[in-house]
Amino acid sequence: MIRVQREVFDVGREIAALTAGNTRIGGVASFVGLVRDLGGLRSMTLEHYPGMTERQLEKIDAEAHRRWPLEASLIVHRYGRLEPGEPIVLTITASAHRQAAFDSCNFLMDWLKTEAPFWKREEGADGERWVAAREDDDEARERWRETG
Amino acid sequence: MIRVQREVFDVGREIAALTAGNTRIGGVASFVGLVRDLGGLRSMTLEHYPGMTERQLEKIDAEAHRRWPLEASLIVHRYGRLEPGEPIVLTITASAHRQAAFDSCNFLMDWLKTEAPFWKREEGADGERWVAAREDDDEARERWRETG
Amino acid sequence: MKILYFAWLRDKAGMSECEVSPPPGTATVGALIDWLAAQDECHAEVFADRSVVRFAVNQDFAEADTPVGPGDEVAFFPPVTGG
Amino acid sequence: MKILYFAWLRDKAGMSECEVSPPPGTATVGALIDWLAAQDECHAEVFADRSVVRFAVNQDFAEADTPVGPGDEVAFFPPVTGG
Repeated sequence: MIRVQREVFDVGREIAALTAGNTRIGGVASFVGLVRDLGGLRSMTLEHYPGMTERQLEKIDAEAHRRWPLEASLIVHRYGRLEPGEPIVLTITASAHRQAAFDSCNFLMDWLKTEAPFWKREEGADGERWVAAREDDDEARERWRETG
Repeated sequence: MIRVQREVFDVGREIAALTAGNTRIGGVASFVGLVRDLGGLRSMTLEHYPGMTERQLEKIDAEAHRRWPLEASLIVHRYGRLEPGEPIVLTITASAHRQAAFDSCNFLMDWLKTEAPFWKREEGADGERWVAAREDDDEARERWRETG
Repeated sequence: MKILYFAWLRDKAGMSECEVSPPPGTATVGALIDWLAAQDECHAEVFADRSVVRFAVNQDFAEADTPVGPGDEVAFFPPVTGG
Repeated sequence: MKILYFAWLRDKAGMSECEVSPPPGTATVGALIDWLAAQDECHAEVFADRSVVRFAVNQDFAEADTPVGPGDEVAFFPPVTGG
């Protein structure tokens, strides 16, 4: 499942909803990305491409299910204006096996970073600027390339 | 931080408490282990070694902080009688960097499986039995052996 | 053909979307960029450094040789920074 | 010396803890097991297959050659299955 929203999310509630009634699940991995303040950050505004965002998140989510034996998964990505410390993104994967949960959750985050059409603009003491893409995000994504 | 308790935990609340006020945190990885029912499980009872449990969890937690640049971490392990679908264990790691959070959370779980003095007894339709240790848990732990 | 701009490409373009009708020979994203860049100074600047421009055709990531045609939705944006 | 048993070793031993005073030469966990196994049939069965017995001295995992002495807390248990 995927969701794109302005509102904050509650990790505990999302995990509970995702796993309710499914006793085949042995492990639930989750990741929350937060607005980090490296100094003087006032806010971060996330712009996205409505329509394409949902489409890409659905694809990434489906790819995780193709690669790992998942019982359930969730991607929630926020947009709009966020302050330091606020959550930006949540990924949850549930599987019978803990390593499948860990790996697929890691995979979702790496792919999100390079495949989901979001752009961050930071507002600091000296004005606003668009955040540049990171090369190590590309490298992280490349780890999951299927060979052979 | 570590806790050993009978009571259930709330992942969202634990993450919020752990990350509150620290805007250096960019990513929070967490894992919840659940009582899985492979067929006919009525309950699972976790016995532990009070004193040694806390001591070993503290060690594992400290080892994660030694290996990764963590801003915060938490291990909560339950004991007592649990029913299928109930959470057993929670690990949370928070770092400036997402991969450090993922890896250290994975590490905590792998070490817990082989280093924390807990024993599971399953109650099924045909009576009770002690759960045998898994070889692949030993292998998972070996991944983290430091070389050189 | 519907054109969308995001992030700082939108700032440079001075608009978030527009409807364009490129000449019939404009069959790929690359050709579309050539045509757009030639339309006015503002667009010339948007596409000044094409190495930092990414694009999507009908909401899927595309390459310079991805085909485009009337009715398509073509978006231009910098490398994504979500997650 | 305080001895603790956990999980099915406790079931076999028929007790969870006891206070013992092995002879002065009992300087390692291995020697302690030898002595305990010789005490009665019940203990002989607990330590029948030593390959499945793990132990801790003063709440740290130990090996057969780990030293033990008066006042120590020594625990015996099967491989752990937590997490």
